[in-house]
Amino acid sequence: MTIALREQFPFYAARAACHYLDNAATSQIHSQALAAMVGQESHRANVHRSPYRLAEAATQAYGDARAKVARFLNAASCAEVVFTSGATASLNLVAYSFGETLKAGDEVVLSAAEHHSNFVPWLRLKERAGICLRILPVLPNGRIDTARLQDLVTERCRLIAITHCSNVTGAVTDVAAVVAAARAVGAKVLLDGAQQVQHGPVDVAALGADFYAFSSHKCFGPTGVGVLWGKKAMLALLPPFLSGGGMVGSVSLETATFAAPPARFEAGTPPVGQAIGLGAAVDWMMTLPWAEIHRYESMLLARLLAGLAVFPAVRLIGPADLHARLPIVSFEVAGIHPHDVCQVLGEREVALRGGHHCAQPLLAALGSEGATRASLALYNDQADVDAFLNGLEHALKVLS
Amino acid sequence: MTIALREQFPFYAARAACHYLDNAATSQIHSQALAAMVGQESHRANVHRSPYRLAEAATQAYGDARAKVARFLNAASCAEVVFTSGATASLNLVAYSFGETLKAGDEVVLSAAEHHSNFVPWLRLKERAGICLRILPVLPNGRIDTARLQDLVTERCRLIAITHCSNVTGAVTDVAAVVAAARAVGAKVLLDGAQQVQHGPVDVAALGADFYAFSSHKCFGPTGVGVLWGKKAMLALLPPFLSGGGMVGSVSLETATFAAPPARFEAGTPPVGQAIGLGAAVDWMMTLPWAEIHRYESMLLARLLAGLAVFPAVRLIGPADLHARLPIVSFEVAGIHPHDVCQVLGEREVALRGGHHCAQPLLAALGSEGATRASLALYNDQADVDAFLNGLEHALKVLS
Amino acid sequence: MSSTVYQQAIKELAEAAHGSGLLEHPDGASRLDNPLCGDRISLTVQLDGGVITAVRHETRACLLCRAAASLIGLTAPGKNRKEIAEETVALEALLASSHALPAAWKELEVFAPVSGYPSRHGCVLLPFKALNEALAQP
Amino acid sequence: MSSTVYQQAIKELAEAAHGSGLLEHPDGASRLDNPLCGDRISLTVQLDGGVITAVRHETRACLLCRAAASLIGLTAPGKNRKEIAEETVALEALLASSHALPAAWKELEVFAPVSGYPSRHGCVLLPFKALNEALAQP
Ligand SMILES: Cc1ncc(COP(=O)(O)O)c(C=O)c1O
Ligand SMILES: Cc1ncc(COP(=O)(O)O)c(C=O)c1O
Repeated sequence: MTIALREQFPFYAARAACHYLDNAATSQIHSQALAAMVGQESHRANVHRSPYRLAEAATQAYGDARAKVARFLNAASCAEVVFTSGATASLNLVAYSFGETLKAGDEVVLSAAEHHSNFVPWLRLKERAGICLRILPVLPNGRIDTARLQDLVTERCRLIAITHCSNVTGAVTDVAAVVAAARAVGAKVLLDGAQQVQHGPVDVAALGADFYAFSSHKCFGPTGVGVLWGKKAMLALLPPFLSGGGMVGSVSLETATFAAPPARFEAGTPPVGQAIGLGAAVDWMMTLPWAEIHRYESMLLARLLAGLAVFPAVRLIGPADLHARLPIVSFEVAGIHPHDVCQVLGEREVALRGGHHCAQPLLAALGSEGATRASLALYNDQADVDAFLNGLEHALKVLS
Repeated sequence: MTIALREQFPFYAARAACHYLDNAATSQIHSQALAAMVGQESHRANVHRSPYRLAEAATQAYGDARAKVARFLNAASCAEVVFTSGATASLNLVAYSFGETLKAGDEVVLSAAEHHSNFVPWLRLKERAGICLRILPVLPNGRIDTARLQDLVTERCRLIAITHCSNVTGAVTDVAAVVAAARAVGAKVLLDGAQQVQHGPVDVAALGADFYAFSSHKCFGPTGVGVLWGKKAMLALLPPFLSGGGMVGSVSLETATFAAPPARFEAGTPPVGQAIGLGAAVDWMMTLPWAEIHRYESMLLARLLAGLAVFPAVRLIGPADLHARLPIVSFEVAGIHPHDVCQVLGEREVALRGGHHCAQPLLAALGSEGATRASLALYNDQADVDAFLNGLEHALKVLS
Repeated sequence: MSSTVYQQAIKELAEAAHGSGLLEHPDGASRLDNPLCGDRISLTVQLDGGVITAVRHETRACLLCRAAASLIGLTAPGKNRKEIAEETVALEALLASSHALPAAWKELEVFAPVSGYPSRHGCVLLPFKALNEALAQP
Repeated sequence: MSSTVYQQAIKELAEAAHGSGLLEHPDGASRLDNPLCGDRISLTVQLDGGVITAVRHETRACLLCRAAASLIGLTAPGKNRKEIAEETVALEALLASSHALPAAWKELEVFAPVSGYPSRHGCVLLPFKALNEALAQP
């Protein structure tokens, strides 16, 4: 399977040397996404409707990209899909815009496993607006302790903002439990899907959340674009965040009225070429046999975890089982700094990432000062896993 | 000149049919910018420093792009260049971040000629923070009435946020007068350079402003990226705007500290490929003979203005002279709606834009309900101007 | 004069401005803007037993929008709410795909060339939306 | 064992951890973080007539950073503020370009292979920055 897939990625077409295992940071781009972006950029016009051929085509292609993303997410309508500059921008949009509707004393529930992009915007909102943050702790294996939802989600809770999958542990959150807890008190749910989307289409209707955020560059699309999905009725209630061209009704010297969603949240010229690239990426993803890919990714993950377990100096940061878990594996090596591990493996063309992974609260909770991470995508293969395990063995020798 | 230039644009290489005169909305992309973006995206890694070859290269290329933009703007240091998702995002960044430092009663001076992207963020800040907006009026020819600076810029003024060049009238603002008025009361100056950058490198040091905002897609770079330049000492004082990965010092469950600029303002994965494309675009621009290009653009502008003047039904919106004016020409046709004009010319492959051009306050001030706009870039030629003038003559016949 | 869209028929419709003005005692009224282009229509309607007896509108807009408003001024009287809703659907289908029109709505034929210009669809549809909105009032 | 960067010399330096600990009554002290990787160094220094008489540091960091801190522990005593500043410039130049080192700073040679990895430059420089900062105190 992966051989045929690989040929569709310019990265693999051009340079086979690298064992790319930094997919949680960014995935490689799919040729269809790149071609769609290049096609748009090569003869382009701005969107927002002008009656000449190029502009009609750009407006149409941008709208089609929105429709593709809506299908990828099983959204109820295209109007629920807002293009942003990335997951971080999507999460900040909610923190600012939904945040404007919160009052001092209102509560937002987060988890200790959040990426800084779904943590710091809420810390800042706490300072601006006097809301209270309540933090779901993690279990020793890194999973979010959803048993604590019961006492942490109170009547004052307005939102649970939580990751769909951790970028450190690979643990997939029990979204049903989160949604049930939120619904019980009338709170909304924001899911940070940045890590999830790389591993297949998402069904927001089935998940039952109110907002879903992700980035294109982590699901085989271009950099520079991301998505905020929001339930139509939710988006309709929210004030704008960024303001400027394209999101207004009318503007006078005194006041402005705002367009309906999604336009209300897309101030200025959007990342047209990148959104069209993302549309092509998710379109391609929707053609894939995901059950088979999940089995394949799990098989690689199992071999990687088994290989790691052999090293006595290695401590896994995250669940050791395969249940509700994506192929993102972080670990510590006793006495050896993650950057040294990454460096030695980097010299052998194994691409890893080391450090706090923008999740300092999580590492602190798990008693770690930094971890090394290997993260797999559908184009990885056994040779990549072997290169990683052999490289790690080598690194331990070099560095001890 | 333009023939040789044209060959460098994929747009002209592929389809010569279109007379593209919608450059104020977006320019065509330069082949070097496209190639740089494609090169980066094709084998990519995230930035923010990981020690494997791809990541080192991405970090390096992203830093180089920043250095190129710094040179394009004659910035004092790379640290003064913040990559954003576009001019609108840059302007909102200032409105939110600098805005956080303002108190009720503080004054911000704008002009009636602002694009919505430099108008609505301040209207919104007025509502959030109770600041006062003071609006510099425009003269009948559309130029900002800088004689009014004296009475509108008071001791309570903290910022003058003003366009460098109007996207409707093409009038270039007398920045020296604006900066002098601001300095006299200790206020800062934000220039909206969205329209200016297409017509050559900008010297922020000589301009004397504190902030400068622009978009890549209007200066021959990719969509999805823009720039906020800010004086180092200014940026250092500002709180973050978007928050998330890459912009923190440290994060705990209780609080976060923030990195120094520019990282402080670049939360999340930046538009890496697009920034690198923009770097290539401005790098190319810096090699061009701008004095010659300005003469050439002015010559085309003069012919276009002269041709327009022949139509009795046409009213120019903006200065009729060539002084301090870029080749952006808006006009009304008595009794004919701009969209009908654009439609007829669009059918003849002349790409124009009609409507309020995201500048409703300006059109209202000039007593216009909508205008048709033709905007030229360095690759346009006499044939484009002729096609426009002939097309307009035809449109008047069709529509009257 | 060659133009795909601005055929004689559409221009005459716009020029005629059938139904321009506003009713003094309407049974339903609406005002709609197209923020993208600044088109604006105010529309009033009078009914008798669910059937339109008069439509008047003030339309400040492009030629296509004025032609559509004028067509309404000319042809809407005598129709009921359901027929107008069906006609609007037929117009949307015509614009979306340039498909053949049901015989009942042949009068919409004049807008067929606009189907190639999605940016203008809103112009043609605005008066129909305004009419539906005015009719939706009790 | 083959590694471009982790040569025996650098590993021995890191292992030796020259100057580890903290002075009780320092003339200058500093604490620096590298937020990108979490490296942290606390450094104390004693001076006599502008000349370093002792350096002690606590370094929680990667091997490269610990090697650099250890090199400082070993070689900084006897140097003055100006020499340390010059050495830091020489180190930055070495990392930036892998150029030949001035003879005075041959001891920095061990870091030459790091020049190929810009993401690690900060690791090597952190202890030198901390030392300069500690020396900048009155
Ligand atoms: C004067 C001016 N300012 C700001 C903008 C906003 O730029 P962007 O849409 O690329 O964010 C524009 C673009 O139309 C403009 O012309
Ligand atoms: C879980 C999670 N959330 C949010 C983000 C932020 O995504 P981006 O950097 O693309 O904005 C990331 C990316 O690292 C992530 O892993």
